[in-house]
Amino acid sequence: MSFPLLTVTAALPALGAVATAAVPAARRTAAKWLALVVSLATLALAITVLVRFDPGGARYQLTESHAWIADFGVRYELGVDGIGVALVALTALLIPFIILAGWHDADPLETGSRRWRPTQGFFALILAVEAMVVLSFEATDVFLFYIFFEAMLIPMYFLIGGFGDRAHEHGEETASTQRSYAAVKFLLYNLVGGLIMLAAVIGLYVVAGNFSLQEIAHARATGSLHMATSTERWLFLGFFFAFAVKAPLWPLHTWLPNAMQESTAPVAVLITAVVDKVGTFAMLRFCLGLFPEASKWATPVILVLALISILYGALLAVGQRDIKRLVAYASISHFGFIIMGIFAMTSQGQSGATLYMVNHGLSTAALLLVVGFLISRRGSRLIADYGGVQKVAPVLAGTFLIGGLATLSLPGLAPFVSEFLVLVGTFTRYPAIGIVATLGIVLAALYVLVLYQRTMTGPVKPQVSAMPDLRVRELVVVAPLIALLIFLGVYPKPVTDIVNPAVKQTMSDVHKKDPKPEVEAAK
Amino acid sequence: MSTAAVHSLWTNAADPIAKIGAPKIEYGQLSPTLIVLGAALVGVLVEAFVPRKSRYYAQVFVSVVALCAAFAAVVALASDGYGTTKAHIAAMGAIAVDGPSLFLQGTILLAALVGLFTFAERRLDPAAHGNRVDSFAAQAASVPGSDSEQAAVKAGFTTTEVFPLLLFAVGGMLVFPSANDLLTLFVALEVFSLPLYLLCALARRKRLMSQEAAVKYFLLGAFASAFTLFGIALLYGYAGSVSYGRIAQVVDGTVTGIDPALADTMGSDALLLIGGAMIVMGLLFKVGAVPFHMWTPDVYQGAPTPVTGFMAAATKVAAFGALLRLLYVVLPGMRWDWRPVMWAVAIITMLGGAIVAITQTDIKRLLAYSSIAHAGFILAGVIATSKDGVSSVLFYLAGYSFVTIGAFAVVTLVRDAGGEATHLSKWAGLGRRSPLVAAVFAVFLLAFAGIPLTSGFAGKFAVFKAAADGGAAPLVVIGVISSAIAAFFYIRVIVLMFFSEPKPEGPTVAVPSPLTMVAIGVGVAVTLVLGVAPQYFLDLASQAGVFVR
Amino acid sequence: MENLIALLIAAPLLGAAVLLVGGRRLDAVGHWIGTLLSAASFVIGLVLFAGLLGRDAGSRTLIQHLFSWIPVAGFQADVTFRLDQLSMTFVLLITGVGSLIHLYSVGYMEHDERRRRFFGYLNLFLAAMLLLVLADNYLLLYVGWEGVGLASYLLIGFWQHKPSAATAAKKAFLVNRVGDMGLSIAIMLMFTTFGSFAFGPVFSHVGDTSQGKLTAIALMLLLAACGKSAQVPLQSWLGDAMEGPTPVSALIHAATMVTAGVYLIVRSGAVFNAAPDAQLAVTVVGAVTLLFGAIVGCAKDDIKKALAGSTMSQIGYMVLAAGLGPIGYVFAIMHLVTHGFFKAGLFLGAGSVMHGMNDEVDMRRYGGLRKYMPVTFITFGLGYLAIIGFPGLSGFFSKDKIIEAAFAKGGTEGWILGGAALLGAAITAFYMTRVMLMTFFGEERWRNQPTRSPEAPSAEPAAEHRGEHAEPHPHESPKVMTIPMIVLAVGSVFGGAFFSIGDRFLHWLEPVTGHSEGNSPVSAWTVTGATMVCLVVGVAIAWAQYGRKPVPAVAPRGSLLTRAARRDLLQDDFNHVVLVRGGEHLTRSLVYVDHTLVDGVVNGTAAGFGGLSGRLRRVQNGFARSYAVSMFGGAALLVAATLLMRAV
Amino acid sequence: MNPVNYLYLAALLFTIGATGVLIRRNAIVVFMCIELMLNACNLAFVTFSRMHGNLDGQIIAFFTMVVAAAEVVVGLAIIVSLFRTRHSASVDDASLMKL
Repeated sequence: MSFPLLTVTAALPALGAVATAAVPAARRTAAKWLALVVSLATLALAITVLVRFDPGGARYQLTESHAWIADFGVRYELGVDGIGVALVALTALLIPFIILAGWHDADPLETGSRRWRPTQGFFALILAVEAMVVLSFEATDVFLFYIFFEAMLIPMYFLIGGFGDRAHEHGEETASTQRSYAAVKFLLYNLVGGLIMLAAVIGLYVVAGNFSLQEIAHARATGSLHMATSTERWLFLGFFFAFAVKAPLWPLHTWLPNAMQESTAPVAVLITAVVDKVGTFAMLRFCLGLFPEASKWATPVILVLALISILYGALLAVGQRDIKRLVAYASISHFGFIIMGIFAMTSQGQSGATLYMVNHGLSTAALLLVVGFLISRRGSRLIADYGGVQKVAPVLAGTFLIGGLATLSLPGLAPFVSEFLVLVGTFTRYPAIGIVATLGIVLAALYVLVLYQRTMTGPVKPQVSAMPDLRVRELVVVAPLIALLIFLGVYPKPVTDIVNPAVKQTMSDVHKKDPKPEVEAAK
Repeated sequence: MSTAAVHSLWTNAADPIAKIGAPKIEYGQLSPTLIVLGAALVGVLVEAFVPRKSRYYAQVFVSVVALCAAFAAVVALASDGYGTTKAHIAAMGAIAVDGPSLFLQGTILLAALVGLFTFAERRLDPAAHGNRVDSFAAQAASVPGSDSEQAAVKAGFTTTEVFPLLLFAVGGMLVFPSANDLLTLFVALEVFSLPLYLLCALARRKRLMSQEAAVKYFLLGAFASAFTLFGIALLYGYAGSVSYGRIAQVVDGTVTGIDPALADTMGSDALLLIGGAMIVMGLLFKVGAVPFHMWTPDVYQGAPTPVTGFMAAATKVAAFGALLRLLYVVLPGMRWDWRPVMWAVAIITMLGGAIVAITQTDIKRLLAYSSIAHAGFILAGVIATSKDGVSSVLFYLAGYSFVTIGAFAVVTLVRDAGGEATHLSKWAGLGRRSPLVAAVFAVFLLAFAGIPLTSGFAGKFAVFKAAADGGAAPLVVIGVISSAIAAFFYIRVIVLMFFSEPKPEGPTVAVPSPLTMVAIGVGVAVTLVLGVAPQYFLDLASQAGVFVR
Repeated sequence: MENLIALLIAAPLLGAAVLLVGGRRLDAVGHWIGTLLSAASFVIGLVLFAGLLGRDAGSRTLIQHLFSWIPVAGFQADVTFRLDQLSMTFVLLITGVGSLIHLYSVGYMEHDERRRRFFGYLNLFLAAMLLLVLADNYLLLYVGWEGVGLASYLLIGFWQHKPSAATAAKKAFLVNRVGDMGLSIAIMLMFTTFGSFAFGPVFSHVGDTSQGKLTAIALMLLLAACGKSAQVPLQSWLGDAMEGPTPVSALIHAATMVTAGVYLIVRSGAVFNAAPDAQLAVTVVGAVTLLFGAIVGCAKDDIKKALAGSTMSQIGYMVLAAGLGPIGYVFAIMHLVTHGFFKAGLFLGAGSVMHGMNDEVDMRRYGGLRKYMPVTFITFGLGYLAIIGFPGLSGFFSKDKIIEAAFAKGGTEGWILGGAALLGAAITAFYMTRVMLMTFFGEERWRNQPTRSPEAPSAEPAAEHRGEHAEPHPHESPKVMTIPMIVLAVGSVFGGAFFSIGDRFLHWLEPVTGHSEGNSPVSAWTVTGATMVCLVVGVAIAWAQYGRKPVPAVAPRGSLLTRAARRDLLQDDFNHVVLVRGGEHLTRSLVYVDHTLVDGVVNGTAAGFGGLSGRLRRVQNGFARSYAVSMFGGAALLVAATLLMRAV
Repeated sequence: MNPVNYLYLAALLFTIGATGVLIRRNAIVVFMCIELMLNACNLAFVTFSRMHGNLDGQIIAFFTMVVAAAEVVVGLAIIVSLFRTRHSASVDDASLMKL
């Protein structure tokens, strides 16, 4: 039993959360720095995981396995494949930026009681979320995964409901009610999904007798575990529902716009860029891994839903008046792409989807965090309240534009690679769907450029005339993200090399082969 | 029936007494019950002879010692293997000493101990005339608001009788799940019910509501026990005996108990079915299952909060224990008759409790309805009719009882001028004013909601797993749905505490004595331990999962 | 020597990076850095050109493999450059004209405080355009394709504080995106058909697949070309693109980027050759556009818009030629190059005029400028002669060849296409003469203009900076601006002759594009003669309208066609009504649906449970006896149910 | 006489008692009805014991009486205290807590 690297990677932020929460009320800055340092240390650990991971090696690596709840057939089993590694790295990478970007978001306006410590709570909660997300990426035991899949809702819930944008158009009272509405909506939506999944989890136990991903997969492969078709389909639906809510897939998406609109930009990033990825990741690992046949059975419907999400999200993004809502709907559109790639059942599609999860994390983070800086300056989320920002804050506008271009997946930036892979992967199997999905490209351009035009260009609005440009802290947040976006757009090979073997495995899980091209030209 | 036969009856009875041997009682194995009941009697003597000043301390001391000793006895018995290998029926077939009974007795004793701490809390109410007061009426007999009450308060009277009453109730509860014949069952039922009726009436504040609760609880309880008794009569008529084993044999058909004369007048099984149903109804009343639940909200709200907590926890444990034994030992033969019915009851209990709770505005009533919903979940496990079912229910009860006591203990802390501020609107912004208390309560609520990493989740999973294994998949689905509904109102409270602005004239949070702190602390500890590392307790429960017949 | 290819792109890319990241401290020297780097790229281009000439015609293809870009199972996209005669031609055109226009912009943008960024964008454009023409597979080409789109977006909207500019930029990008959709679908089709989208494999396996597939691919490529090259029906953005600074119009929207579509078609010749239906579509698009653009050009009073129309029409010629297949490829490219010279020259001339006229763009406020800005006049005039195809000048050779080729297509198609091309020539002569006359001849209509009329807003805000709204003082532009104009004028005079004499250009490109002499029903001389006739007619009509009579300072209402043409033949109105309005309605209704239906179901469920709860709550009426009733009923039910269970 | 008739009588008494609980307002009367139900049970016990020819039922009857007595003690205590506060023993007046 070697050094439990994966456990430590998750345990560190968890402990950090406790420590941060314990910092005395007066020492706000100390808490911030503590959280930042912890997140950076976690990043270091994640990078070690990345380095220690050998793409050519076994499917799950750095595995740990301990008895936990024998009665439920539950083991504490961790392990990462290429996909898991990539997402763990993404999570660990984004958290420091999120913390840094939210540096002042939780400074108490006036403190009601001396024991009320919002700042400490804010950063502690972020770290707690990180720990749970990382664990859910690492868990190779369905039950273990489920536990963190559900548990992460609670800290997220407090982050959404407890901390909103500073200035709000209708005053703090309505703001807090809207916030708690959004938070409750988020929690109930996901809780319902999770509980339905719980039923499926129990069902899985009744059928399989244990929760170990590998054991079940192996048992199914060897035929020692046989699932009736109907059973498998029901269980699949139970799992998929939860993931589709988390992802979110049309028509289960309506919690996302509220949640992102009401929460501060860093938290919004946490939602879309990190937490929601668990949903798509789980589709890839659990839906396809545990219920290959059912997955194939459901593919047509899911693809159509994904297609709807793509176009629907994009069109609604065009129609939004609130910047954050706009980004939320854009994300819905992007998640449509990811899910489409996963269920296209081609290596291009799935590699693309995995890549997409990473890239979308980066691009959304870049865009949303800049949006956050913008909102914190003007104190409004309404597009109409801006105009001509480009003139007064060119750097802010520039970074905003790059984030936007990444969102519309401009070639040369990371998202393009993944989006095109998804499209190609889908097209090879389902040409019609692939072609309709490309409409998303145009719509994306539409909502991004309209947003940019309305906020950044045109005559300078008096309210923004005094707007300061990006500060050093904010540059430190945005610059690396942009650099990464460009780098991964030009040279995604490092990621694809890690992802490809895992995708190969998944493809073999579902017994699918890529459709052969009409004429074997390349070879 | 011929006169000769009748005469023979007389002559039988007239036989020389010598034949009847002295009953053989295994005192050692009954020690937990005997200790507690004995201590209760001591408590009565204390009331009689110890000077008022020191009564409180004497009573608390006696009760704590008794409960600890009883628990120690339980542990000793369990470690002697009475829970597993040496499990058998003691006291001439009246009491079963086996896994479930020991496990439940242990749970009840611990819950009672924790509950006792909340009984003994004397720091929450502002001291009246310089002497500290607990949450019980200064003098139950005096009319609320009358001069005599004033005088009693001035004199610093306190109703220290609550401690013996608690002990009597505990004694009854200890017998209830281990009763092995219907008579013992009935007596135990009354023994723990009557003290609870009284305790409900003893609130220091809001005495009208307290008395009303007591009346309702008493009348309905007596009504229910009348049904139980009639059911017992019918079963006796069916089997010619009230001993579980004997009835079971008759049900299985290994022995023919029923009088042929009876058989042809009323179909033999009619007695069995009607009687069984009536007894079950009595037990369902105690666990608060729909449609026998209606006393729960009123009584929970009216009773003194410490009593509510104890009642909600211990009564449920005892009643479900008895229900399990009845269904698993006496009536397994007629499983196919009662299972569908229990399905229906479980379903409406889960859904009813969850749905009605949504619109509650009083925290105690809210918790009452949530306890109803939980009764539904536990019933799902009961229905499994498997060893897993038993152990999962045992585990669930253990986890649930401590969460409940803890939650009600927190309720006692939030007070304003009129005593406890139980109206939800008063809890707004509690998280701002005293984050710690709010956080603790949030933990309890999350456990109720069954969020992973809390005991609530482990218990719910165990129960549903057993149910699904027992082929009750639809029940699981409905259970899942209703817990989703239930989540809604738990979340509502959390929102209220953390996300809404505190009201200026909001309640204050009293700083309790170590007693309540222990009660709450134990609650939190159990919640988290059973949530994160439940294996040990699951093993315990599954070892204890076998009834002796 | 291959390794130099990357440098071609690297140089301007570096420039862009430095200028955009560098920040204010580079403001002083930024423009020179930009110019220098683009010039460097040009020099490298020359070196490579020399290298290619050094080889024999068969082996003039250099491949540089840089690194594997997207390696995924069964999907290989590499960063590989291909330098052959075709791309070489473009490299020289792009870097050459590009450098000249950099130089010109130094003077033109002198007074703009964001000049550094302007040059950054220009360099970015060069890099992207070079990537486009050097890419060895369609995906990489796609990167360049969108890259130039981005650059053009940034440059059209360079004066972002002007809503019109911002809108124009957005429009350009969006319309192009529609085209890009076509390109990406084409690539996907190639991938599914050939398992690759690199030039080599695709072209070599064209034979192995069905014609239907190929037609689909070709049509998708055509869609892309239409977007980028402003061909009907995706031409609408080009006119508005004139919101950008004039050098941008010259470089991007005349000389290089807009011709990318032609490049794409010629490059994919192998595919098109195998898909005659697609080729027909191409020729039709070309013919329609060349007339469309010409007509629009006739009606515009804004000098840049007039030139934009002409650009559209000239590219129409190229596309038409490209659609003709091997007969036309070479001439398409040749016309592309010569057009690059004279159209860039014309735009720079126009820019110089505006520079001298306080950025006035309305030709009706020009007149008699020839004596105030002689250099501009001469260079512009030469460009004019070239474009109308005055014998001996470059336009003459390239356009004439295209018209011949059109006839050579043979059959009715040949006659129709040829006729359209001839008609186009006539109209070209007309509107260019019109521009010439209105600008440099006639009386000086810019005198005693009280204030500029509101409906003709200044194209360039620099005017506001200089704050001269009163009477302008026309003056010649500085050297830094005139020199590029002169160079381009030289090119537009001799370019055509240089290429055509001894079919130099033909032989240079043939290895790549292939060539075949069509069998023209009419002899080359007849065609030339006809072209001359059209030319004379066009010029004559223009002279009759604008040379003899004085030009009214305010545009007359004009015929229906004129008015339609002024509005780009109502194309924008169509877009507005159908796409914009429709889209707005769609989104608005969707927002409503999302809120009421999708979200409504959820909130409705919650509310439903709430209501149910409220109703059930009333059962708990506080009366002990009613509780007893429920217990009694419950017991009865319990008993009944149990008995029932046994009964059934 | 066939002892089964006693069972019918017991059932009848039980039902009468139950009905009384449902329809009477006065707490004392309600309580009396409950006692009636208990006695119905006793009758049933005795009858059955007679039929089965064993004494268990008769013994249980004694137990029942004792329990009933205990119930009386507790019950009356509660009802009386309620009466003293409200000056009415009507169970319907005691409906502060509802919904």
